[in-house]
Amino acid sequence: EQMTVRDALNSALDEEMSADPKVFLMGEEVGEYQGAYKITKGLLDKYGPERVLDTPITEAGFTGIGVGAAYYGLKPVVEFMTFNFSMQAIDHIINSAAKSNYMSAGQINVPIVFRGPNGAAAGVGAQHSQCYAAWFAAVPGLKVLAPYSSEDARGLLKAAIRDPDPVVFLENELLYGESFPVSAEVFDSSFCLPIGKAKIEREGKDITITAFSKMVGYALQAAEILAKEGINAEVINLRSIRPLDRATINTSVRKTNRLITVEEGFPQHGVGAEICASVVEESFGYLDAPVERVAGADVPMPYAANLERLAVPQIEDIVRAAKRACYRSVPLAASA
Amino acid sequence: EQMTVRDALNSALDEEMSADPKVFLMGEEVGEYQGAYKITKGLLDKYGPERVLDTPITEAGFTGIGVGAAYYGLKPVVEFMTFNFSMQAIDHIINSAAKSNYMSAGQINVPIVFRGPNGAAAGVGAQHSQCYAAWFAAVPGLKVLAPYSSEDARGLLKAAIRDPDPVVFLENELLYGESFPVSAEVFDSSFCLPIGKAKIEREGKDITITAFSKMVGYALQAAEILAKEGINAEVINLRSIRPLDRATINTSVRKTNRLITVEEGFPQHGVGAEICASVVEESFGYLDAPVERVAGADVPMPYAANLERLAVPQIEDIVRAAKRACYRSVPLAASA
Amino acid sequence: DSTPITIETSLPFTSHVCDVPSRTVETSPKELMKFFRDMALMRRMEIAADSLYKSKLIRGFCHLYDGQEAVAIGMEAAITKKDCIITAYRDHCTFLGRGGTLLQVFSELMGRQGGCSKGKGGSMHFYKKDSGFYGGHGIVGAQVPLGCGLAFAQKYSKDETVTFALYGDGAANQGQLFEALNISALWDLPAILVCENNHYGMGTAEWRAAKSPAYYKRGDYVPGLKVDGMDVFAVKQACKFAKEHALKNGPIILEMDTYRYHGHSMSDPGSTYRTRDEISGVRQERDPIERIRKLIFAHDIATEKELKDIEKEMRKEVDEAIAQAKESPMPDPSELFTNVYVKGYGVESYGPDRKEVRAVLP
Amino acid sequence: DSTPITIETSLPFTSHVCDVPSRTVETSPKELMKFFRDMALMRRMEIAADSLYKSKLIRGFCHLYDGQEAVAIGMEAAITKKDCIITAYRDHCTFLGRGGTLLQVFSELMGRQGGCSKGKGGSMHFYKKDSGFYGGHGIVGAQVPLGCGLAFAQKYSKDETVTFALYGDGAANQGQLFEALNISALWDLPAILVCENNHYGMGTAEWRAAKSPAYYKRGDYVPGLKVDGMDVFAVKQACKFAKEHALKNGPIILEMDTYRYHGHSMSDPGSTYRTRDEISGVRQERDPIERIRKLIFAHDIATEKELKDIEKEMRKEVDEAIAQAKESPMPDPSELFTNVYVKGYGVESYGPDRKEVRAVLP
Ligand SMILES: Cc1ncc(C[n+]2csc(CCOP(=O)(O)OP(=O)(O)O)c2C)c(N)n1
Ligand SMILES: Cc1ncc(C[n+]2csc(CCOP(=O)(O)OP(=O)(O)O)c2C)c(N)n1
Ligand SMILES: [Mg+2]
Ligand SMILES: [Mg+2]
Repeated sequence: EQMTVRDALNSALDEEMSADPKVFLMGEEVGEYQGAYKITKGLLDKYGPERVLDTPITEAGFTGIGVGAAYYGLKPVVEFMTFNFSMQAIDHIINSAAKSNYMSAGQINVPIVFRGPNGAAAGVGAQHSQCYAAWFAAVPGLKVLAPYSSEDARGLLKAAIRDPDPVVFLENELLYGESFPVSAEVFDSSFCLPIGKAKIEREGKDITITAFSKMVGYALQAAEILAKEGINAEVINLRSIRPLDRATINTSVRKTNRLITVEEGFPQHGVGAEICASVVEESFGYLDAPVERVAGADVPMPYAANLERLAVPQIEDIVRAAKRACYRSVPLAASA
Repeated sequence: EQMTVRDALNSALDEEMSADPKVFLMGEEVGEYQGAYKITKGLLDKYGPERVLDTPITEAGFTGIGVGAAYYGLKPVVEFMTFNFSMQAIDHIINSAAKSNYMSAGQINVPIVFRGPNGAAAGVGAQHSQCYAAWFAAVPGLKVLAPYSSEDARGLLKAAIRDPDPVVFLENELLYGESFPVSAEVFDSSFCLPIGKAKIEREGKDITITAFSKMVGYALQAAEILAKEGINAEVINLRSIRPLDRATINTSVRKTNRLITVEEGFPQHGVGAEICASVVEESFGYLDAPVERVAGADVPMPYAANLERLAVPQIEDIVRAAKRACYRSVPLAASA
Repeated sequence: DSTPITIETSLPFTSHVCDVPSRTVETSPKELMKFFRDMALMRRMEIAADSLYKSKLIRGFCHLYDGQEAVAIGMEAAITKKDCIITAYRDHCTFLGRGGTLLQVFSELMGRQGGCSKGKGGSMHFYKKDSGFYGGHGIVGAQVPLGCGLAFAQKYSKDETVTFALYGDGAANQGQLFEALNISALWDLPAILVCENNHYGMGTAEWRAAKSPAYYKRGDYVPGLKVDGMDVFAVKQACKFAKEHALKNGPIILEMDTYRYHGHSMSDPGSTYRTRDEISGVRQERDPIERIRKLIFAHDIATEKELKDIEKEMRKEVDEAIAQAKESPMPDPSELFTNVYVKGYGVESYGPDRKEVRAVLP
Repeated sequence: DSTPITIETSLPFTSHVCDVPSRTVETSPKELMKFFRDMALMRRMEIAADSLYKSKLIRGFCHLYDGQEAVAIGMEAAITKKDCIITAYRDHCTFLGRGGTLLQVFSELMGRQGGCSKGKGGSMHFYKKDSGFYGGHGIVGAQVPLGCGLAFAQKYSKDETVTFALYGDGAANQGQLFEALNISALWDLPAILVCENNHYGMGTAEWRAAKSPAYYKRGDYVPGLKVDGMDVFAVKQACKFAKEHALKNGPIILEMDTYRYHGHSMSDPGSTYRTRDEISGVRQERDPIERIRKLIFAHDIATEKELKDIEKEMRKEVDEAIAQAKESPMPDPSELFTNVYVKGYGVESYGPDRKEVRAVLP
C-alpha cells in the first residue's frame, strides 16, 4: 500500500494527540487554515482550539511559550512554517530547550518537538532555502531527525513526540506530496522508529552513500545508475542526524571501503564533514579512496531555475563522485 | 614590545574610526560604561555619542538597525556583549546581512562587523559559553575571523572594518588581558592582516596542529611539550574560519603527514570536522594516521570547576592525541 | 494641465498622540491622470504575473499587490527618491513606484539576466538602490529594524531625508518592531513605519493575531495615524505629514487601511478565510483605481473611453515587457559564484560536486 | 501572635487600564516577624555570597539581590507553591523564597554536588520544580515567554493557578516580551509579568534604554499596576490582586519600583553610573527591611535587641550553611555526561579527546 509523506505526518500527529492529552499543536496557520502545507489538516476540527493553536507571526514569542509549556510537563509540537523562521526563535531552541535538563541536573526536562519543512524548496530564493540540519545537530541536548519516506515520517514523528527531550524534526516540502509503499506494520498506531538509528535503504558492497531527507531518493537513483555500470552502492538513510549512527556508517564503510556523503545544505561544517571525520577517526585504515562530499553549493540559494539546479546536488553529481571514488583504489600520494 | 589583546582591539577601533567617518560603534554598554569588557574604553569621549551608541538590550532590534545602516553605506561595528546573545539577532546576521549582496546581484553590499567575546569564559555556565565559529562560518556571504594574539586582534579587526562584506569577529574574553610581544610594524596605523590567510605560528615537520583563538596558545604549549619528546609539531593559527585557508593546511599536512585539530566548540559539524574533510579531500594519500579531533565535550557547559575543565580541551589532551597520531604510522586496518 | 482642484480625503484621519493632517488636499488634472495611469499599470502588471505563474513561467512564492496600489502611489507622490523605502516580499509594485521598469520586474520574476536582481533574487527580492529602494525582504518583520537603520544612516549623514518601512498587519506583532521603535524614538530617527493593514496575515484575520488591531496606536509612546489606504490622496497627505514629523520629531506610525484582492501568495485561493462578498464589496466600494476614475469623471478631465484607452495601453506595455523579458537569457552559469562577496580574496568556492565545479572568487 | 494589625501601603498604587487595589492591608505580628526574618536572611545570604566571590570560591557571573528582597517575599506571601515563578539570573533569593535551602544555594554557587543543580547550573541557573520555581535564566528577556508558557500549561491543565514571570527594566524593552504578551492576551493566559524596576540595566539608567520607562503601561492594551517594590505589603497586595485578575481576565503587568544595592554583577562596582548619595538615600529612606523594623517597633512587637538577635541568628545560619557547603564534594567527573538527555538511547558522547574520554548515554 501507498502513503504520502503528508498523510504519514498527519496521521502520526493525529494518533499521538489521541493517545496523550498532553500533546498539543501550535504554530502559524496550523488550525483554521489547516496548515500552510496542510500537514495539520483536520486536527483543529477533531481536537478543538484548545489543542490546535493558531499563533501570530511571532516565532520568538510562541516558541518560548511552547518551551515553557514543556517545562511544566505538556508535550507541545511547535510548527515552523519553514525552518528558516526558526532563526527568530533559535535562542529558545538552544538556550531554553536544549540546555535546561543539563543546567537543572535533570529537574527540568523539555519534551517538545519543533517541526516543519527544512532546506531547499523550489524557486523560493536565498532566505527561504536554508538547511538547518548541521546547525541544530551540533548542539548537545537536542535530537535532530530528518525523515525521507512515509515510513520514516510516521515512525520518527511518533518517536519524537513520545521522547522526553527536545527534538528538531526536519521535513522537506518537496517530499510532502510523494507517495511511498508502506507495510501493514507502519499503519499500526503503535508503530514507532528508534531515534539514533540509520536505515540501510539499499545494500551494496562497493561504496557507501550516506544521505538524509530528499537526498536519500537521489542517492537511491544514483545507485540504480551505478548498478548498471557494475558499481554496487550501499545507501544509508541517516534518519537521525543527532545522535548520529556512527556505528552503522562505519560498519558499512569497513565493508565497502569507500564513502560519499550527500546533503543539500552548505558544505562547510556540514553533515558530510562530520561523517567524514567520524569515519576517518574510526575506520581510517579501511578507506581505499578519499571520502567524497556532495553538498549544496557554497553560495546563498539563487532564484533562477538554471542556477538553482546548479546550487543543489543532482543525481549525476552523486554518480560522478561515486565513480571517482571507485576507480581510484590507491591513495593519491602513492601514485603521484 | 608588549600589547594586550584589549589594547589591540581598542586601538584598532580608534584608528579605523579616526580614518573613516563612516565607521561607528553600537552595542550594549559600549559608551558610558566603556564596554562590558572595556574594549571600547575612551571612544565615547573621543568620538561622541553620535558615533558611539549605547543600545537597549534588544539584540534583534539594534542588529537590524546596524545592518540597515550598512545597506546605506555606513560601516557599523556592532558589539555583542557576548556572542551568546547574537542568537536573538541571528536572523539579521544570516538573512539580512550575509545574503543581501547575492540576492541583489551586488546592489546591496553590507560592510558591517559583528564583534564580541565568543565561546567559553570561566564559570559562566551553559548559556554563556557557546562557540559560534562553526555556525557562522557555515554560511556563504559571511566572513568569520578569530584572532589569537594582539597582532591578530589588531590586524584582523582593521581588516574586518575595512572589508566591504559582513564580518563576524570572534574574540575571547579570557584573552583580553593577555599580553603578546608585537613588532613595530603592528603599531603602524596602516597595519592590516589579510582575510582568509592562516598563520604558521610554529614550524614543524612531524605533525600539524590547527587551532584558533585561545586554543592556539594551548597548541603552542602542547608543541613545547611534544618537542621535549622529540615530536616537532607545526602549529597553524587559522585566524580566518571563513574563508578557511585550505591551502596552508594542506601544504602543512603534506609535509607532516599527520593532523590534529583543536577547538573549544562542540565537536559535531565543527571546525575540526571541516578541516578533516578538507584534508581527506585534497591530501588523503599523504595522511599517515587518522586525523585526531580535539574539541569541546559534547555536552552543555557545566558550571562546576572540575566539570568545566573536563568540558574544554586541555594541553594534555592535545599532547596525548598528538602522540597517538605519531606513534601510529600504518593504517589501523593493515595492522589489525 | 495643472489647474488646482481641491478635494477631501475619503475619511478623516484618526490620530494617536499627534495632530491630524487636514482632509483637504489639492490636486490637478495632471496628477489625477498620473495616479490613474500608474495604478492601472500596477494592477495590470500583477494580473499578468498571476497568469505567468499559472503558466509556470514564475516559480516559488509570488505575492501580488493588486488592491493596495494607492499605498505605493500615494507614498511616492509625497516623497523623493532620496527618501528610502523598504518593504517585505510583496514588493513588485513598490519597485515599480520607485522607477523600476516592467522589463526588470518580469525578467526577475522569470529568473532572467534582465531582472532587477539579475534573476538571482526572485519575486521577494527586488531592489533599486539608486532610487532608494532597499528591498524586498522575505522574513516577516525584518525590514522594520532594517528601515530604522536606513533612517539612522540618513540622520548620521545629515541628509534630511526619511525612510518608509512597510510591513503587514501580521508583521505588526513582531517583537523586533517594538525593539526598533524604542531605539528609533530614543535616537529621534526619521523613520516612518507604514503598516499596510490588509486585514489578513496569510489566512489569519487581524483580530485573531493581535489583541489590539489598532496598529496606529501600537507604538504606545510613538505617534500614529490611521489612514484610508484605498484613497491615494489620503496616503499622500499622510506621508507628507509623516515626513515632516519624522524629520522634526522622530518616528511615527502610519496605519494604511487597505486590502489585497489576491490570496496571500499563489498557493492561496484567498477565499477560505474570507467571504467572496467581502472581496467584491471592497472592489465595488473602495477600489483605489475606481475612486480616481470617478474623480476624473466628476471633474470632467477625461472620458470613459479615454480611460479605457489608457488601460489598453497599459496592457500593451505589460505584454510587450513580458515578450521582451522572455527573450532575456537565463543567467550565465558562472553567476552562481558571483556576488557571494564584494571581495572574494581569490579563495575557492564550491559547487555540489566540489571536485568538478569550483570557482575562484574575485 | 496573629492579632490583626491594619496598615497602609507606603504609596498609592498607580494603574493602567484597570482598577487599583486598596492601600489598606491587614497583617499580624507573626507576619511582620516572618517578613523581617525572611528578608534579613536573604540580605545576609547575598552579603555572604559577595565575600565568597571575593575569596574566589564562587566563579563567573554572580548577580546579587540585596535591596530587592521585598519583591520576592511579598510575592510569596500572596501565592502558593502551586503558582509558578520564573526569573532571570538574579535568582538566589527567589529560590530561597520558594523554599530552597541555604545549603543548596551555597553549594550551587561553589559548584558542589549539594547544589540545587548539583553544581552544574551555577549562580544563574537555580530551579526548584517541586515548588513551582522554573529558574534561573541567563538570556535577558527569555524567561518572559517561558513564563507565559507555564501559564499556558496551567490553563491547559485547568489548574487554576498562575505564573509570575520576573524581568528587569532592561529586559522590559525586549521584543519577545511584546510577542508573548500579545499571545497571552489573545489566549487569556494567567500570566503575571513582574518588572523589577531597579532603574538600571547593568550600567544603563532606565531612561537611556527606554523611551517610555513607565513599565506598567508598556503592555498598552494589557492592564498594569505600579507598585512600591520596597514595601513588602504593597507587593503582597499587588500580587494578590494580580493573581485574581489573571485567573479571570488574563495577563497583567506589575511594575515594582525597587533598587539593587550591589553592582550589576561582581565585576561592576556599581558606582560609575549612579552616585553614592543615590544609593545611600535609598538605603536610608526606602530599605525594605528597615521599613519592617520600624513597623515592628511602632506596634511594639519586638525590641531592638530581639531583632538584632534574629539578625545574628540569620548570620549564623548562613555561616553554617557555607561551612556545610564547603564540605559538599565537587560533582563526580561522570556527571559531565549525565542529564544531556533524559533518554540517551545508549549512544556515545565525547570528551575533548574523544579517543580517551567517551561515555555511553543512559
Ligand atoms: C518570520 C517569518 N515567519 C513566517 C513567515 C511566513 N509568512 C510569509 S508572509 C506571512 C504573512 C504575513 O502577513 P502580513 O504581515 O499581514 O503581510 P501581507 O502578506 O498581508 O502583506 C507569513 C506567515 C515569514 N516569511 N517569516
Ligand atoms: C539577550 C542578552 N543580552 C545581553 C545580556 C547581558 N546582560 C545580562 S544582565 C544585563 C542587564 C539586564 O538589566 P535588567 O533587565 O534591568 O535586570 P537587572 O540586572 O537590573 O536585574 C545584560 C545586558 C544577556 N544576558 N542577554
Ligand atoms: Mg496582511
Ligand atoms: Mg534593572
